[in-house]
Amino acid sequence: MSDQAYFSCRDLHAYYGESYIVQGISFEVAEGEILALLGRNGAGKTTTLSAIARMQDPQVKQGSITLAGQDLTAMKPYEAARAGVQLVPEDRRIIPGITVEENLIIAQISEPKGWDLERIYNHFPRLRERRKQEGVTLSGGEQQMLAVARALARDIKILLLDEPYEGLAPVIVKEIEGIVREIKELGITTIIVEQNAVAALKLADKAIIMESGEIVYSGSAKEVLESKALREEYLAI
Amino acid sequence: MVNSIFLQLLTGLQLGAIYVLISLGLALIFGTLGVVNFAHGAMFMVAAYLGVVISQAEWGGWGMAIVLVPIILFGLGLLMERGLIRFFYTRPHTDQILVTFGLAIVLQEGFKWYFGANNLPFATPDWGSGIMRLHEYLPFLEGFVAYPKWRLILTAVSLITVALLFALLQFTTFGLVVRAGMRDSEMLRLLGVNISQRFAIVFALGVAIAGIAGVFGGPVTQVDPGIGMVFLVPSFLVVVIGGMGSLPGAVLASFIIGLAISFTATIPALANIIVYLIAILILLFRPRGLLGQKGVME
Amino acid sequence: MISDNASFYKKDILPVTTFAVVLLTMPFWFRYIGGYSGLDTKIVIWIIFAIGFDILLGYMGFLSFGHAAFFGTSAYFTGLMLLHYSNNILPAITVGVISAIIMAFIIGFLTLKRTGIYFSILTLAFGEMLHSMVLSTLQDWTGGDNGLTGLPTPMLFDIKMQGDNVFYLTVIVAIVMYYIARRIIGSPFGLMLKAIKSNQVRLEYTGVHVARYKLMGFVISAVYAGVAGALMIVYEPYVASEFMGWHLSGQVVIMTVLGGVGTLFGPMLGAAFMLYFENVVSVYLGAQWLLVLGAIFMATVIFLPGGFVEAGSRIKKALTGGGK
Amino acid sequence: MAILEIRDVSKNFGGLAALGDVNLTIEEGTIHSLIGPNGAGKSTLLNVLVGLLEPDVGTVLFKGEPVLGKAPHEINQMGLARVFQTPAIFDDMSVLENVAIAAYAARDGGYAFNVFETPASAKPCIDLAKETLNDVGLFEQRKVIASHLSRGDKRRLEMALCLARKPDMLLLDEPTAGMARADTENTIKLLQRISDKGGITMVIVEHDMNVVFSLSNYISVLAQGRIIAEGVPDEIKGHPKVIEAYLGGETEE
Repeated sequence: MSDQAYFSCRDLHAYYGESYIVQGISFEVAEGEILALLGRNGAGKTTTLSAIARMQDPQVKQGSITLAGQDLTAMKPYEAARAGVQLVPEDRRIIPGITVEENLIIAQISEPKGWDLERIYNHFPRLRERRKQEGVTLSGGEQQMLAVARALARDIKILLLDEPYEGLAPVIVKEIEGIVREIKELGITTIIVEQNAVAALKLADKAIIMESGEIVYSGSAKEVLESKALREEYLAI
Repeated sequence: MVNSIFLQLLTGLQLGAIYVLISLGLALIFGTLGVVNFAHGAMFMVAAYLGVVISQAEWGGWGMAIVLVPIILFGLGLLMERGLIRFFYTRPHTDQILVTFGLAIVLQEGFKWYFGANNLPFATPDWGSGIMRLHEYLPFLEGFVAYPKWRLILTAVSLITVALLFALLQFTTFGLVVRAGMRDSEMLRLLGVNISQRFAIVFALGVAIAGIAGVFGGPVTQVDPGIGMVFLVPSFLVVVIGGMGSLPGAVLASFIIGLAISFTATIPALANIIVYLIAILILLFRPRGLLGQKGVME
Repeated sequence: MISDNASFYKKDILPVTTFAVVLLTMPFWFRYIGGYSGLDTKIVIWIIFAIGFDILLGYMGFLSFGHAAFFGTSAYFTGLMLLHYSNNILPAITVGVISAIIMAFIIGFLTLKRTGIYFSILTLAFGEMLHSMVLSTLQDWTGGDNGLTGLPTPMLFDIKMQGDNVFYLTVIVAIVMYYIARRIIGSPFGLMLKAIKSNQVRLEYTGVHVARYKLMGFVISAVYAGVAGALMIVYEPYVASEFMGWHLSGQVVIMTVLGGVGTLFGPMLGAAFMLYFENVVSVYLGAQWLLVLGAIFMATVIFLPGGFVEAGSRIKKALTGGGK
Repeated sequence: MAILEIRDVSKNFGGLAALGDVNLTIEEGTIHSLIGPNGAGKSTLLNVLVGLLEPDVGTVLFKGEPVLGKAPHEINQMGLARVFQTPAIFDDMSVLENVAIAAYAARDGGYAFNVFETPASAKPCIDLAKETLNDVGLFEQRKVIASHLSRGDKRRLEMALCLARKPDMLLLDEPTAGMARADTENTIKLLQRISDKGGITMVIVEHDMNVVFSLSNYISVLAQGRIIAEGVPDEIKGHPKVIEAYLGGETEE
């Protein structure tokens, strides 16, 4: 592996309590690239994203994470966020008790900021309509939109999308897919974890497949998409 | 008839005002940090002693006490959070209870050692002493109705404190962070907010409010080393009745309890246990408290 | 822990015998370390209280801040029986303990639905409610602030319950109750209590009626408190209103945690330490003994969550580790 | 014969239909899989079955008796056991103790104040626990503290916990999640053995199609809270609706 990689994980081991979940994985993402992180439930994908975002759980007991020359490994979650990591969590985590707009404002409390409110609203007119509404009363698709918008409100160096399509009706999935495509066009480096592997692979440049906390395949997204054997073996589709 | 009902009402409000001042900090700290602070009563005790000392010192005076005590308590709160509490965020709730319980004992015994076990006299300032002739202002009262001035001041201070705290939480960015942090502090961290730093300030703020309670409430209650524990239990009940972590709930519950005590005062057998009875009824029929959010520490 | 051949009761013989020997010989050695007659009885009474408290806190995982309610209820009923019915301690203690059991059913039913801090605060509230009832609402029966005075000298049929007699009575009761506690902890019932602490949800989904086990565990713990409360009145025929107060609840919390929760042995050690500290060491510390104790307690919670027992095993580990 | 019947069950979460009008019949002795994309409502359905969630409308009958409104322990006593997605075990207790708890519960029912148990009276329970551990292949590790087990072994232990209770039906929520392939194979064999040996009916929620197709007698497919297809594995494999549901509305090129 080269030293110049924009983002890299080296020999990452992560634990939840005594459970050994991520068992020594290494990978790189180049600037502007989209990486699809695939694998079955429980393979350790969400744990990997949480570890990159430096969440308190899981604990990283070995390995290193670097982003654009900065070592994230020892950072606290807010420090990682300031260094440019943005996680859009699986359950979206819209903060209850505050409005849509407040959910966006809160993303801009610390530097460096990304898009301003005006740009966000121009991009997501639906959020403008609902800005005085409590965030958690939005529909699933709108909440996902808000979660992505909230991430864009910060200056992103790497975006981590955890199951952006989960629990959404196909029509809404299409809409969110559009947003993710725009993110791709904006050139934002992204790691996407998605159960809907085909949808993720169509967007991605590279793909990694995890199993039991280890990487069992690493290569181009196109290859996985085209190889029936690979898909059957690892993804059961 | 009008007079006695009015006076009971006023007494109820005034009792509620003290409970508000003590339990507000407790509720704030619990709601934001999830910490059950058994030493909160001890903070009230410390503030009352500081109030006595500063108001009677040669260099001090009442004005100085009102300004300094909450500030000192704020500092004490910061020290306590940074030096002790923060190491307990990841430990079980029972450990938090135990360590703050230990701290309460240490503070109580430390003050007993230095100041003695007896009640210290805590005189109100000249401008706050005497009575207020209420019938001169309120025409519906019949004949002569007076009320101790200091108790009215205490009630006013309590209401102002509540108003200021709510304004702080509702209309400032700091307040937004705190409100959001009460619901999902981890998400805030993921958005780059150093929430622990702000939570330390919130903790100190809660303790500072106990400081206000001590300096204004001290002359009304007693000032002895055990006073903190005397108020701790009812203020916990206030927080439980109001709903864990709900500030409006704590305010509401304080006044309900104050009024209940005031209106049962003629039946001493009931007045002493009315707080507990209310708490038991609430918990039986509405476990999350009056204004508690669904799912929060239910 | 369950061993393969399920012979889990033989292990009780050695500890119970040791316990019996240490307690029974106390009058011969206790004075050499500064103890005095009477203090030994008090220590044994508190040991009984602490054993019961550990069943609740250490094994079931519930931190009660209102255990004085059971100690006090039993103490008052024992006192009232001695005063109004007969100076024979048997009916008095029986009624006292039964009153604690009834109280435990009521309080347990109302508080055990909640866990963690809620449970702690609720038990504290119930305890304080009873305390203030004793002081005001029921003062015609309880003597209010003055406590229940003028009790006759307790008798066990023809035997005067004073001095050594009380000591040996409490020791015998303590040995029996320690043995019972070990049996409870080692039994399937005790296994269920530990399972409640470990994973209440899984236990429910294993078809176990968790609420009933919790209530029973709570009541058992209250029986120990009740026995201790009753014996306290036999030891000193005067019921103080503090027996109902949170100070007493706090004391049993402190001794159990100091000694090491979930070990039975630790809390007994904690009880002995605390009373020894209060009555013997305090001579050197003056009125500040409680301040020092509070500091020791805080240090224990912060640095040694396992209490004296953990300290012991750490020292042992260090010694055997160093001896290699 | 039907062992479990779900009739017209619906459940909304804040306006979102998690389950819509679900009807499902599970035949005794079969292995019945519930599949569907994430968020399809499988976990919600499972939670309804074990009494964790009350549906807005509908009834659930287990062996002809209504399940709804019963406490979890009562449902378990009716013979319906659940294996959770993240293994739920007694972490700080030994493996044998874990299973002994279930064995005692099997003998004593929901509650027994058996404080004066003797070694002789406890023996049948301990033997049952050991036998069950032997069945799932954990006998050698019986003295290990449960939290030290590997993830696959934890799952095995949880199954032993459920089996020692001698259930009629086992609900399994992603029994092979997070397992390596070798472990998955072992789990399939284990489940097959349990089913053959005890005639225990199983309902399995699973993402891994290899597991689903090699184990199931019958498959129901959920999407957006509704059952969109049902049938034996061969019928499901080529079902266009199923492919559509899994691939997010697009058939692959």
